[in-house]
Amino acid sequence: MQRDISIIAEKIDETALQAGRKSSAQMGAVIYFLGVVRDTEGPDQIAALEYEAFEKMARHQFDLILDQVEKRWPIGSVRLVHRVGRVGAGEPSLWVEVTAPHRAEAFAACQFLIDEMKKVVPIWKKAVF
Amino acid sequence: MQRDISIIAEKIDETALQAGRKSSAQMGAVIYFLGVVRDTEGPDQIAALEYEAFEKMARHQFDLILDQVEKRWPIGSVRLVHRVGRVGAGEPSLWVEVTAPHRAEAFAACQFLIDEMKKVVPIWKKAVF
Amino acid sequence: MSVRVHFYSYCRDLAGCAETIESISTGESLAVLLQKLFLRFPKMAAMQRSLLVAVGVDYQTGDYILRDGDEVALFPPVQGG
Amino acid sequence: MSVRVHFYSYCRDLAGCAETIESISTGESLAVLLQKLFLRFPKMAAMQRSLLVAVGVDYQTGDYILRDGDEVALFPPVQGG
Repeated sequence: MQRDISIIAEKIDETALQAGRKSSAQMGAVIYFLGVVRDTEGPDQIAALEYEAFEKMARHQFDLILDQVEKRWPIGSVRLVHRVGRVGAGEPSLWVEVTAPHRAEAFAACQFLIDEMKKVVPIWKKAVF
Repeated sequence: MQRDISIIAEKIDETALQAGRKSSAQMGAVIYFLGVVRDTEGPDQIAALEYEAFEKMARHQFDLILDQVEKRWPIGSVRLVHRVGRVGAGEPSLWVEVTAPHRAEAFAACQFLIDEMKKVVPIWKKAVF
Repeated sequence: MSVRVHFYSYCRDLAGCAETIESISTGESLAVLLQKLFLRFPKMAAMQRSLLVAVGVDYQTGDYILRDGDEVALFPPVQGG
Repeated sequence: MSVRVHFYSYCRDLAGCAETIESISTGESLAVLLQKLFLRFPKMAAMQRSLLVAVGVDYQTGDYILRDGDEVALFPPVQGG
């Protein structure tokens, strides 16, 4: 399984990332997930989220999750980009690409990756009003 | 829920389709699914798949599925493009975009849509060697 | 009355044509129409358990009573995606 | 020996600093270190049930025996995505 984890301060460039897809005629399913900053937090209107990461540990924890993904499902590749710093409402803070031979495993792996990230990867956010 | 179903003979232009996304700061999750023609069918190497659709019924059946999606989950929009005619190995035959406030419903709706499509939408394929 | 029947995919190959006209009496069901078609296209009878049948753009079962102007479609399991 | 402790996110706000040094005896556990920190930073004690603790880049529980050079990190529940 190819893997590529990035934690960046710049805007996520979906088009450039997609152009970098290592497409293969063995991979019948490709999934992209974008986590977008919403303009509300409960009852409050927000302008942005300020993301902070303990970057070295975040990379390691992502790697541990991907080790599990690799053991559980036949996945071709996973690429993930998480932004840090200020991310405006309406902008993506998370971009994930999963390629796999079949869709069931692609969906399962993509959801597992995000669910686990939200439990263990040391990234935090604060609302900016 | 916005919906847009296309059945086309031309190549799927991911970049152009994505540029047409009606982004909204209420939609925290965006999923893209690409179904790609694999270069094998069981033990055989194939060059392409030839897709045929009963187009009028296909559109209607997609609409019935989307009626169910709309009832079950709070979804912002669904766009779907299915190619017909010859689709070469390595090329996408199916492109789906789902936007929703949260990821759980986006994943559920996207998977439901594809699963149901594979049961009821009158599209067929033949291997081209 | 007469009913137009469309064949798709593998059904078209089995029938050797994309469509045909079948005569039936008023009040007859889809099941009766299918039996008549299977007599004319015996190869299709062999796959009748997996055959999908629509009238217009909706799936129908054998007890559906055909009406004048109905367009029937016969096809194998779908395989989109 | 002394151990460097890093605070992230809300923990940094509660501590009023991004890191500190705490002295402990050889063979002491992470739990002992945390008790010492909670005495110095009482506001953090209030959230100890939800606090996450790592040594280096791995999560550890209170029974972990600290070694010279270990870097400890304290932070609230993660919220990536």
